[in-house]
Amino acid sequence: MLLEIRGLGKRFGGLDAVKNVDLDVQEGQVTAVIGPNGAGKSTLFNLIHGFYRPTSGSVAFNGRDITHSSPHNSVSGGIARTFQTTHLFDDSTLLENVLAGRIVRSKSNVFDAIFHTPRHRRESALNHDKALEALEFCGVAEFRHDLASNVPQEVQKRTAVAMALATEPELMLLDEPAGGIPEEETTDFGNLIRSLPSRGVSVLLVEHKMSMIMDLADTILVLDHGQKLAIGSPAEIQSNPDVIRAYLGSTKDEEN
Amino acid sequence: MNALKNPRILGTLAVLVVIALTPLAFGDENYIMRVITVGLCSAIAVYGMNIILGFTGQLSLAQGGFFGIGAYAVGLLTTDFDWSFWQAFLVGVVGTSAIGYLSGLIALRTKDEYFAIFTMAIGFIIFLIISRWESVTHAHSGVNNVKFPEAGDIVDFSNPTAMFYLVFVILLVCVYITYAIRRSSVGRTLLTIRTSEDLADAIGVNVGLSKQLAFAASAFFGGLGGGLYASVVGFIGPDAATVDKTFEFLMFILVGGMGTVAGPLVGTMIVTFLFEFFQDFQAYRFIVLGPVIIALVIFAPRGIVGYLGGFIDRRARKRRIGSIRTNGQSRSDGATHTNASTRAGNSADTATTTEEEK
Amino acid sequence: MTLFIQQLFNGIALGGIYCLAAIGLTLVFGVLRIPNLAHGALYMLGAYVTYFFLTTVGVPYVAAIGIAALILFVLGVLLERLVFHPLRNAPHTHHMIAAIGAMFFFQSVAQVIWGADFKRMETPISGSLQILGAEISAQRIVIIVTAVIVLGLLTWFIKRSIHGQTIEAIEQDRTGAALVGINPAMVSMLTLGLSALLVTIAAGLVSPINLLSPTMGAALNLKVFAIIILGGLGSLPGAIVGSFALAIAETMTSTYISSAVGEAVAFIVLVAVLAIRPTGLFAKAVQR
Amino acid sequence: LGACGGGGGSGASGGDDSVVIGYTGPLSGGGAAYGKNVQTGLQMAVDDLNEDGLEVDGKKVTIELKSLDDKYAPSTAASNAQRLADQDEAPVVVSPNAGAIKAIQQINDGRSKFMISAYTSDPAIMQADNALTMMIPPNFESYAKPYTEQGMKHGGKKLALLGTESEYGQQWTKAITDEWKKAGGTIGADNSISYATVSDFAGPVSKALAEKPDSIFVGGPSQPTALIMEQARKQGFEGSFLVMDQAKLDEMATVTKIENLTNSIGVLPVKEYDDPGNKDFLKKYAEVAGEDKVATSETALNYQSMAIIAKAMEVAGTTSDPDKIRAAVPDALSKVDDKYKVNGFPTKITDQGHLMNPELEVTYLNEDEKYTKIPVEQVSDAK
Amino acid sequence: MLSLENISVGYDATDVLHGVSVTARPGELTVILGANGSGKTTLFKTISGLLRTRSGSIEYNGQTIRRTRPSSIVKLGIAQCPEGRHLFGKMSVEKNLRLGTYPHRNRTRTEEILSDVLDLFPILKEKAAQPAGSLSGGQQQMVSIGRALMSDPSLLILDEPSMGLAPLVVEQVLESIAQINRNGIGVLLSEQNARASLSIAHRGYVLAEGRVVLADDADKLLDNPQVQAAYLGL
Ligand SMILES: Nc1ncnc2c1ncn2[C@@H]1O[C@H](COP(=O)(O)OP(=O)(O)OP(=O)(O)O)[C@@H](O)[C@H]1O
Ligand SMILES: Nc1ncnc2c1ncn2[C@@H]1O[C@H](COP(=O)(O)OP(=O)(O)OP(=O)(O)O)[C@@H](O)[C@H]1O
Ligand SMILES: [Mg+2]
Ligand SMILES: [Mg+2]
Repeated sequence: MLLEIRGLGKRFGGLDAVKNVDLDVQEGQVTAVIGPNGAGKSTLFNLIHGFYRPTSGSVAFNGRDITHSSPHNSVSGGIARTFQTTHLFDDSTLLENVLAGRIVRSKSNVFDAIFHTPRHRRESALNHDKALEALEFCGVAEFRHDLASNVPQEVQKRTAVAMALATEPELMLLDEPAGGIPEEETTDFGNLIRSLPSRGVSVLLVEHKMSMIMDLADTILVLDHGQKLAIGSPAEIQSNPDVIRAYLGSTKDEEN
Repeated sequence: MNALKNPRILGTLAVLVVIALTPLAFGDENYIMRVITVGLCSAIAVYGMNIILGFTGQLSLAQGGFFGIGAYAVGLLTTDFDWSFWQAFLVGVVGTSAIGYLSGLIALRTKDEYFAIFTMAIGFIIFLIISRWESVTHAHSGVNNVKFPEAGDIVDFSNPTAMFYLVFVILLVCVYITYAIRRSSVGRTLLTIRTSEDLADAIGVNVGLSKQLAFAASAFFGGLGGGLYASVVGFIGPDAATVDKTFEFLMFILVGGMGTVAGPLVGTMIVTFLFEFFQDFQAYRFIVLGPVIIALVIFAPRGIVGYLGGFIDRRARKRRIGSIRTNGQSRSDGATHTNASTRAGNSADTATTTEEEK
Repeated sequence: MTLFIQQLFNGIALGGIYCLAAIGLTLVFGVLRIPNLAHGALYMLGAYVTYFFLTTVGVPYVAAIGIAALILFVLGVLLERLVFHPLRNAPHTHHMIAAIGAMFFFQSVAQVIWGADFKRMETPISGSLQILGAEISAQRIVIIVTAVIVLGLLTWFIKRSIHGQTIEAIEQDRTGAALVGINPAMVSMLTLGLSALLVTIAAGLVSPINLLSPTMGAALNLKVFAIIILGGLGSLPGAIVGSFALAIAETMTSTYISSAVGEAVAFIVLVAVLAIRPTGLFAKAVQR
Repeated sequence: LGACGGGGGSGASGGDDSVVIGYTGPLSGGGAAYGKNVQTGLQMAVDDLNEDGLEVDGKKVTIELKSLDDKYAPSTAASNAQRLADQDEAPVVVSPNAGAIKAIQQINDGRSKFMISAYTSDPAIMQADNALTMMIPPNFESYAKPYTEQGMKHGGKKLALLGTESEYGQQWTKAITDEWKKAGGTIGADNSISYATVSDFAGPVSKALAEKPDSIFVGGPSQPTALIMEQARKQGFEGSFLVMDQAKLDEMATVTKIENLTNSIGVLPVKEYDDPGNKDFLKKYAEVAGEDKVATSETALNYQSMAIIAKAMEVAGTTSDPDKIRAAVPDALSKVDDKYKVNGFPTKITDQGHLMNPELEVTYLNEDEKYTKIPVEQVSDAK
Repeated sequence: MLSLENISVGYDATDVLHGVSVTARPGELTVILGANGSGKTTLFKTISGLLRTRSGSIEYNGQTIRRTRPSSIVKLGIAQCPEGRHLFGKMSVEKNLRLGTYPHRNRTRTEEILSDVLDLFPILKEKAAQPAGSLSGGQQQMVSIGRALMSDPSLLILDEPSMGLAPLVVEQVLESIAQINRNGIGVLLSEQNARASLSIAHRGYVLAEGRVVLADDADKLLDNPQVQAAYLGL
């Protein structure tokens, strides 16, 4: 078991943003979290990654308890994440952005930099290669010299993934990676995510685009008011009356 | 070494060479040598500010205080305790860094303006201690006859030119360190923090620790500059630690160009001589100087070096974009969508400077 | 005991002054997102202009303060237009330096016009009254009362009237504000004007109990910044609480410990508070 | 670097016919008023001297006063002095604050040489035994004894300390404390406050009065000192005031009613001196500074000392050699024209370089607002 | 009646819109389709006066607003729910909504519209007192739409209002937009979901790389093979 969440909960003032959630994320799978707005999906991510401190419950990664570890520890531990609203370093090029993702894997320190040690040189080279590889994998290598603020939104979304990829994670948390990408373009994007497990990167995903979720996810967790509403395969979820009532509604566009 | 092809590095080197040669021209002009040497001392402290402000984007206003600590450490230890300059200098610098690190522990819990004003408070408290703790610091009576660095009979540092070169060499080291940090992963770490702490956090940067170290480093430079300053001027009073001093530094760094390698030095020299020049207006000089300062930040917001640097970049990017276009990427034209949340403030004008607010 | 009462009232009066100064500053910070380091200089000018109308022109005290407040309002508006508006997209560092430039400028101007030496401002309000055995001068009572009234009006304006809320709106999102029909440029000018007006009232009230000099603003400046940070930037209640807390702390420490500590106490308190609450006393949480 | 060339370019280059006397002092910021008073005295003297015409070994010499602002910051003062000496070849630089003078003493007797005309009553600058320093005002420590005697005579044995927190104020507080104790008096807590930054004196005063003192030591700049005394009287203090020499009773009378200032010991107002040149000086001062402004010793003493410097150059027969000029001061003293004697003119100079006026006096301002003079025997500057 | 006559707009050096002409007839629902980066947001920012045109003219009800301030444009009745929401993060949801009424400040109207908005997004009732910034992404989107409505506009501009909303809510939102439009308010909409938006629209424009490549009645566009290929995945 890659990630084990047990009885996780977070209160904001009077409100249970997340309440008593259990979830197992299998190695090499794409697990999706869906649910109405305000169901607690982003909060759940923030809890796993250590941005928020849980008010109850526990999170274990590779059997190691990480309930209270801080974000940067989670990353070095092998959990990467992207944000709901695309976050990039706007005034740096895409390459610089992804290079930033390498920081966590860099061993060399100030003194290496000052004395320009072999280790430092070796590492810089390595980082550069890895970053480029990540960009290529996400299919945006040709934009590497453009400023993040000047590339199309889809490219930005892909770069965000590349940046997460550069940290060499075992698990990637994607919060609405395809938000703001038109339905018809999501298929390409889906393929990108689909291909992550083959790279040894399991995925935990929040998304509202059903068409995409349904042909991506192996397992789907449905949250509502911070609590588990249902969990199961896409087929089960699609046919689950509670889910339809609370979330899907009468989905007309099955055919695409 | 293709570094020499990089106009940035070339420019920096040019500036350094010019300054290195000043003694040939003004060696016997005690006044000019004094102004320059004192300027170099400030420049060292300003490089410290450049690390915390220019790289991590945290505006630290304690620098004047750290400068003062360095100065007083050397001043008091070489006089009241009769240590050698070098011992005092070492202790002073290490001490300043330590104090910097400790105050950073609290200061860095705060962000943005809170951090700025908070550090300003720290600086002011340091000043109050120095100017009120009569029994130790001699308060306003100041410290007299601070020792020159000892060097057996190899060099005589009471000679302004010798002192100048000592300070200059130490400054060179600072410049190099800045340069090394900037182009290393360390520098990248700091720059990510500057653009977005959340994001830096998300990609595994230990934001707290990095800022902590950057802050300590800036204090270190502050102590370095202060210690040398004490020896250069021979007498120090509390005016070496005022908040005004911090703002002087800030002015230097802005006029020179934040986050650049040559900026602090250029800015310091230009503003220092601007001030000396306007001395002839006595009390009324600020009627002129005030508006001049305002004009500078309005019309040269990225500082002199920053401006030149931007110029270079733009030319470079034009070339690249051209090449991308030609390799038939229909999508790569112009640029797309910037996510509004990071672009708060009226996006009507895209003249936003690279030194970001947040 | 009477000493304590005495100092308590002195503290409250001082708090009133800080308050009038701090509120303007915190508003300006909120709207323009800039720490206006020239605030102390505005305070100084406010005092001198009041002095000018009171002694040189010879209009009555209250009128003098009123006229001065209006003049400083205009000056504030100009300051925004000429200095801060052009910098609206620059980082704070730039504003700080620009503000310092303005401060230097104002100080020299004052010195050129009114000379460098201290000036005394006489007030018609004389006499004093006995409260619990303590001797409280009428001037201080006036300060306290005025401060309370002005604060009341202001708080109502900001919190209740929609026009006041525009200030808060802009503090939080300029584009958003523009899209609901608020004109940020206008509000910015008016806010800086307002801050200058308030600080002038403060100066006009306090001048009679001490002296005018071109540098009188410097001491106030740092303290007021400590106050608004302490309270939480852009927070009215924060500024108010902070002002009185620090003022009383100041008078009390300098009475019962030493005046050196009294001078430092504002900053010591600040450090202590921020160490525990890094965003000041009154700040709201927002999701990342 | 061009800028600095320009900075230096101005001012005479030490030609035969004209000599620059340098002045660095606080001309802006907190100390500006003080700095300006000194500057006025110097300028008045320079004008008069040029009018009389000065002759140095056969050549007519006009004096030019060059002033630079140091905002009371020692390091700035030092570089200003350095600049005046190098760029303008000033043989003498005047500085009116102890810190600055100490900083300048680091540089005036080595690679570059110039004489410091030091306007401070802090003897520490004499202990630096810097051969080229001339100290103008009397050593403040001399005041402690007469102050104590008078204070006790008109007040009582319990003294409250309410001086300014400046360096100088602190030294005074210390001196007075020692002397007062020596005379068997008791001292309350040290309530020194920084006269510049405290925004409301009522607090500190009521704190001091809470100790029920018979006498209070006050003093800093005249105007705030006046306010403090006014406060004290308002709060019902009847005892005597010991007013530090930085504050001038007659200047204080311009911001508060004189009855608030009575029963106090202080330095003698300029107008109370009966030196030959005194009256004309006051007349001229009124023309320069305006009727309502009171002439203070900062102005008067520097007026005198400038005349001494000029005469010394004349006697030494050089405008460029500081050592000679300094050496010539003793005989110069006796040769200075009476019109320049306005405020207890010194008749000798100690070996360390302190100008001495044998019959130094302080004053007691009594209930009917009259000044009575009290002779002072002066202490030595040695530690 | 809003009409843009071949306007060109850009950032820095590069133009983003090249001679775009669009008209939104009063009371009609006009939809702007286009891939990412095609210029929809830029177009809307320009209408609201957040960006200045390099050339071309913009008129609203016969009055030229090309150089008018955003604040004044809102007062003319053009409200926008922008991309990226731009809420007042620290203010309560209710205050956010009430500030929406700044242009008219009419008490009775305010209460009417407010209750309408709260019916539209019931969740906001619970959140009324919470700082807007603490809401979930989708909830914030709702507040933003609500705030735009509060100004009682005659033309409502919505930039990808369904972004980040749950499918159920997307349906509701589109439905309610249609409703708003039926109540006589003109709507200018940019949407990812071409099918759904076209089905409620009167007219549609297709933007590509800053140019209008198609402009027609909504139903015609639905049958248009190009559109079907590009946007309806048929
Ligand atoms: N910092 C906070 N303070 C107070 N309440 C919060 C905070 N963060 C989230 N909440 C509340 O917790 C609930 C869950 O928020 P969350 O962002 O996790 O929803 P979500 O599932 O991501 O919704 P969406 O799909 O719209 O992004 C919401 O009701 C929100 O109002
Ligand atoms: N602030 C900006 N600075 C520079 N270029 C910008 C800026 N904002 C947008 N652009 C450019 O303008 C073009 C159009 O962007 P715009 O956001 O209008 O497209 P859009 O149709 O709204 O895309 P999306 O569907 O992603 O919202 C893009 O190429 C983008 O690179
Ligand atoms: Mg979310
Ligand atoms: Mg858009």
